[in-house]
Amino acid sequence: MTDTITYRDALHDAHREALEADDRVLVMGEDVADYGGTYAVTKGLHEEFGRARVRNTPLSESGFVGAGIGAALGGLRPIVEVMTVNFSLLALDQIVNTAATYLHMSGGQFNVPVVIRMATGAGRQLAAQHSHSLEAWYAHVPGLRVVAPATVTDARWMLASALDDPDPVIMFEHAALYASKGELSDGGGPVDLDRAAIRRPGSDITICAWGGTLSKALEAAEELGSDGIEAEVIDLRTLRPLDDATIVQSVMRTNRAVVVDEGWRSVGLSAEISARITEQCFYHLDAPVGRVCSAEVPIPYPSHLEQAALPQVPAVVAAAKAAMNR
Amino acid sequence: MTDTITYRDALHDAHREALEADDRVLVMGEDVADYGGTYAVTKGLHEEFGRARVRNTPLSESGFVGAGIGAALGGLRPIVEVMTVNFSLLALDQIVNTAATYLHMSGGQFNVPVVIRMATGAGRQLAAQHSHSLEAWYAHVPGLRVVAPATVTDARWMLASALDDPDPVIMFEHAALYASKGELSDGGGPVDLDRAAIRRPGSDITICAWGGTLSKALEAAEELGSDGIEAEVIDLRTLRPLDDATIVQSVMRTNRAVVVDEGWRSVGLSAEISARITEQCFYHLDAPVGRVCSAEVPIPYPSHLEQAALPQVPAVVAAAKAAMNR
Amino acid sequence: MTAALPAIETTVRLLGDMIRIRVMEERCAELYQQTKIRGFLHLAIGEEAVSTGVVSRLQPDDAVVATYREHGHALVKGIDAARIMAEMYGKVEGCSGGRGGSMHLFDADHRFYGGNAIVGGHLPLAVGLGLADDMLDGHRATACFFGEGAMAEGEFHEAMNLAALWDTPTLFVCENNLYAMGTSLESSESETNLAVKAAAYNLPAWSVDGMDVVAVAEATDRALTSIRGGGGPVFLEAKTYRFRAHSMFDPDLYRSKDEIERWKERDPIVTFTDRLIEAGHIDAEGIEQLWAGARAEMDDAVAFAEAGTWEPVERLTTNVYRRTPSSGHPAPETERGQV
Amino acid sequence: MTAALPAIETTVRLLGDMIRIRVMEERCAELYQQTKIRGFLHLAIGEEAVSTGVVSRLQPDDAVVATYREHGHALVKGIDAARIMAEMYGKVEGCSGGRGGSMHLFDADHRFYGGNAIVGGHLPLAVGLGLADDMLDGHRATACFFGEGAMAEGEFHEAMNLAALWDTPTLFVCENNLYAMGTSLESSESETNLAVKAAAYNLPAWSVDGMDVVAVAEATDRALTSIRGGGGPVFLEAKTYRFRAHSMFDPDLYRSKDEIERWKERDPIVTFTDRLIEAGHIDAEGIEQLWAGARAEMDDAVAFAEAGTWEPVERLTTNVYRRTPSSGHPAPETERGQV
Ligand SMILES: Cc1ncc(C[n+]2csc(CCOP(=O)(O)OP(=O)(O)O)c2C)c(N)n1
Ligand SMILES: Cc1ncc(C[n+]2csc(CCOP(=O)(O)OP(=O)(O)O)c2C)c(N)n1
Ligand SMILES: [Mg+2]
Ligand SMILES: [Mg+2]
Repeated sequence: MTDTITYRDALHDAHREALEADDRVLVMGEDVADYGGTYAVTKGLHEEFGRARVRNTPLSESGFVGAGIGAALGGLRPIVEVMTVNFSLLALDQIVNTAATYLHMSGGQFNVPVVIRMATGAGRQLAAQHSHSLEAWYAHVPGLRVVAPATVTDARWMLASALDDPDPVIMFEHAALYASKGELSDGGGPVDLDRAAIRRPGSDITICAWGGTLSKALEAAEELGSDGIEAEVIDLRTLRPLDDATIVQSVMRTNRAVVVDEGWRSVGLSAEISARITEQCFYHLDAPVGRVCSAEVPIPYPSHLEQAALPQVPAVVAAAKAAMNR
Repeated sequence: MTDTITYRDALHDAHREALEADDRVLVMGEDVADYGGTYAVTKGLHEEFGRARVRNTPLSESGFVGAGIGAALGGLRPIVEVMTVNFSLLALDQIVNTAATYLHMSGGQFNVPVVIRMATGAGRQLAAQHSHSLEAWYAHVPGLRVVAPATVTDARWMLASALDDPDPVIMFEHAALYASKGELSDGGGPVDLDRAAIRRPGSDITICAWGGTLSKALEAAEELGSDGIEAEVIDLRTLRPLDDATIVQSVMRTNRAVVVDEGWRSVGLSAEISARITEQCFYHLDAPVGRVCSAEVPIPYPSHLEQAALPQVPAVVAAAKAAMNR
Repeated sequence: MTAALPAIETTVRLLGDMIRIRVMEERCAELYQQTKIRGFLHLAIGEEAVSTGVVSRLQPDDAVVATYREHGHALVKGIDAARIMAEMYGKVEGCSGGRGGSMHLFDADHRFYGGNAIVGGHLPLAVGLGLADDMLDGHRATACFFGEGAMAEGEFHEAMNLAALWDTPTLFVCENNLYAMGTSLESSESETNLAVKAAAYNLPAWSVDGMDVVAVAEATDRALTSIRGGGGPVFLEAKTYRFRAHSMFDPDLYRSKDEIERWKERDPIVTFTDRLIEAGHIDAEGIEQLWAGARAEMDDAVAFAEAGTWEPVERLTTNVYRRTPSSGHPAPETERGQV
Repeated sequence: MTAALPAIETTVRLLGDMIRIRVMEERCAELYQQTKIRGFLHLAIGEEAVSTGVVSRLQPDDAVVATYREHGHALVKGIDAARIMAEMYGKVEGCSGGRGGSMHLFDADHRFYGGNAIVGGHLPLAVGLGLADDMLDGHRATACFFGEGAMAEGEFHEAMNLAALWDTPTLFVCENNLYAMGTSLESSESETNLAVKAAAYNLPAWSVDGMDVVAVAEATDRALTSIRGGGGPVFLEAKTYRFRAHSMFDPDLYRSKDEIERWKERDPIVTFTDRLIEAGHIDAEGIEQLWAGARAEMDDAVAFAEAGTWEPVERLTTNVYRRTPSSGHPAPETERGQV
């Protein structure tokens, strides 16, 4: 039996469940309470669990992310919502210099079981300061675990696994996904945060995507399918550490790969995936790994330019065909 | 005629020259005045040019970097010294959301001619919070120009070119280089900020390095040379935009490449260089591009562990030999 | 309590500007419903006395640095309504070439430095502009606007301290509308007396009724006199209220209808209209002319925006750098995500 | 002016702790010259009354969050001198397993949360610890130390506001030694009266003579009483001075020898020794025993550190994650930069 639900509601249910299951869990961030959550994920939860556990913070990203880290050190299990990745730039010191280093610097004494969630991505005409996709930055940092639920099922179940994790987990939610609907598989439960998932099997080419680009990859795969090219689509799910094994096993079968990344191309995740595939499948590759990324430009406001800046299905199809020499 | 000078003094001379040449130039940052500059680069300049133009700032990285950006918008040519890249995390909002976007968001009206310098890198037992190499992050961002002088000649002349540049320039100085000595070529002058430099010609393999890893690459090349392997060593100099042309032309000749990067391996510059080489030289590569990077760990304090975490000459030699099948 | 009225030319101009803003923003709301304007749209309806009162007192070469809620500031600073409207449409003729949209209005000619959408992020900029003015010129001032919510940000703190230490010619204007999205002042600031909070940076700081355009204008004059006299930065809190939701996405769940209605009774345009009529500065016909003029201006602005052109997609990557690198291979077209 | 002396056990203990810190830190300076200790080493010689006065008043389960200048705080909180010294050597037996060094002393048993080297970066942590104590426990407090230079940082501002809004049980202790590296208080803070500055966050804030250990201890008691009584955070400024350079790299160019000498006359150990002798709390022999005891303790600590072991290089990548991923390929050894 399956059920249709929005990504937003799946996250909402995950939050409620977490708050119910463990008194140590609290949700904190800007406008998580009265406003109803910027993306309505936490709507109503403050009424159910009180303002101490669903806690509005002032505009002070470094302060409240750091407070979340401290609260985790102090025995709580905070879920810190940073409205969007764009504002997380203000909290990077806390995330990189504190959360990611504490376990190591303290010789293993202090782990930081915090979950930091943030919306990411472009596509809603929010212009240059509100449209970043900086997953790549976070995925660069040892000590952080970085996940990106792309499906409603992952939105529903990843949070619990992230809270279970003793290390800091950064969770990226593509803003375009909140309103998306999908089927929630009945057998849901803890998600293995270390594993990518093959969302569509195929034998001709491997397409790697995550978060906001997964649906584009799947759409491209359908289109390729009608041209007789069977693409395997991998949803990375965990951006750090990367599940090389799943990717490499796939490419060993398909001998070709394309990465779809909404981040800027240079020094992004697409580069790492390309490099890892090439390192591990060099003698099996029939073409260089293709990269379909955002244009290297601050995202412009007008829709036609914004859409032109973002990776799109035709570009994925074209890159796949190029790799197939077609 | 050549002259021997330290990297620090070369930078110092560049600063004095800039202050002398243009009244709009000012140097601002923590302890650039009375303390003498954290790395003594600006020592004494406040006595010569006054405290308005060699301006101490309080500890407030976002504030004074933002003020530097604003001053650039207002017609000055600020050189902002952020003590080290570690503290630049606190200023990233200003650099990424403001400096890098302003020209684009304003439709080309407002460019930001600011130069932001910072020390980078590990090697002095400063532990996890003081040993980052985050060039990769900056190189990911359109709108920024990112340079890394690795030689005393570049330390001497890059600053003027950076000040001449109408766009924000981020300049990385590896902390281990300040005390290094080198020969200053007499014919110095404006540096082409768009070009990598071949520091050692060779025909068997291309080694890409920059900043703090250049000397390691050169040392490895010497060692390889004594084994009959002629390595070409490229100093990238500009990390964004990357000078693909120089790299690709070299690899087209050598058919093999290794990147030496003090940053963490995952999603770092080494990945981008590897991906670009593979994309552009796929059918010419005899081996996957090797990557010699820092271990994926917050840098530990004890010397033996720190050195083990950093890329070292033997690892470069080994990677080169692996690529040569030797 | 209420400040005495200045001369007729001034009062009518102030009222007229508030009306222009109101008409423009109401038009924007309609255009948003029609999906002509997209992205985030933050209206300052109810807050017009602040932008008008402050910006109208600036000299042409004074600078303005503002937030995403900056339509009024841009208009009063002198940017053509047509170019503002075209920007909201995302057209090439917009004041930011269409790249910025509602949150990022820019204009070099009028020294209008945005339209910044990172809360608090523009305060350091204002300090830097002041530093430049100080070192290069010596008489220009910069007015920097922000909401009360921004005062919790570290960038506010750092900027205030720098400005006060360096005595920059900066007028910090806090538009205290009591809410930061859905977060009330009480839950965002431990010290809700914002002038007291600001005074801790050792600079002159005071509050003014942000629903009274004359009071705002007078406070601005006083502040600018101090600033131009070399007195360093000044902090001004204008107590105001936004009648509409935070943005077009905001369901406005966090405050009561009652509260909104109570504030609407203090509508800065209505109250000032009454006052001017009472004082004989203007009559009903004059008022109607102001509204009609504003409507006509905005009709023209919308027509201009409608007739504007879309940037060709080929120009997508322009204005990333002013100087185009002499080398470096751009990514092949097919991989750049072109549609 | 000067606070009355507490009971003999307390005064002698306070003096003894200050002496232990002094002896340890002077030993550290020697060991640095001998290259046994490396990296950054920040001594707090001259400032012992602050760490001693505050930390000695904490309960064992109260937490401490400190800066890179934290040897004294760690020692008084109860961490073995031997484990501190071993940490400075970088040995496995160190209180941070050798990974942290001088700037990163940690100890879970004593709730000592570092040793943080990003100026201001640890203040939000302290707020979070307080939040957790509040929600889980309800009686523990956290003492958070920082220099006056840190007060210019945005993270100071954000943390103070959060703590005051949420009434966390946090004692903020500003160790005002007048300099942030080479930057004097006057050039770092527009408001140099730091208690005034802090009071703007609407919390109790006062100053104390940081060269008088009894005054510091009493101020701490007063603050802790308020905090434990649910009064929320307190800010305490302790006016002090560092006799040595900022770190071992600092040429100390920015202040006069005279100024240093004048402050040395107020050496917290010398003055307190005199006072205790005068008050009959201790005699010359007792004093000598304290110094001898401290020297012996530190001799042992150094011996322990010397005899400590180096972490095997194979364990380099431990403690990056507590949970080891079940998949994902680590990089091949040869490419990991192993020597
Ligand atoms: C650093 C940052 N955090 C969060 C946001 C999202 N955000 C946009 S406006 C806003 C409220 C700001 O309130 P205030 O400063 O009072 O200004 P107002 O909108 O009331 O004019 C928030 C939280 C942002 N743009 N930037
Ligand atoms: C964010 C940040 N900026 C700069 C530095 C470099 N730095 C280390 S200590 C220090 C001075 C701090 O002064 P203060 O807070 O007064 O403490 P003190 O050293 O005097 O005890 C500076 C600038 C840093 N560690 N972190
Ligand atoms: Mg507001
Ligand atoms: Mg100090």
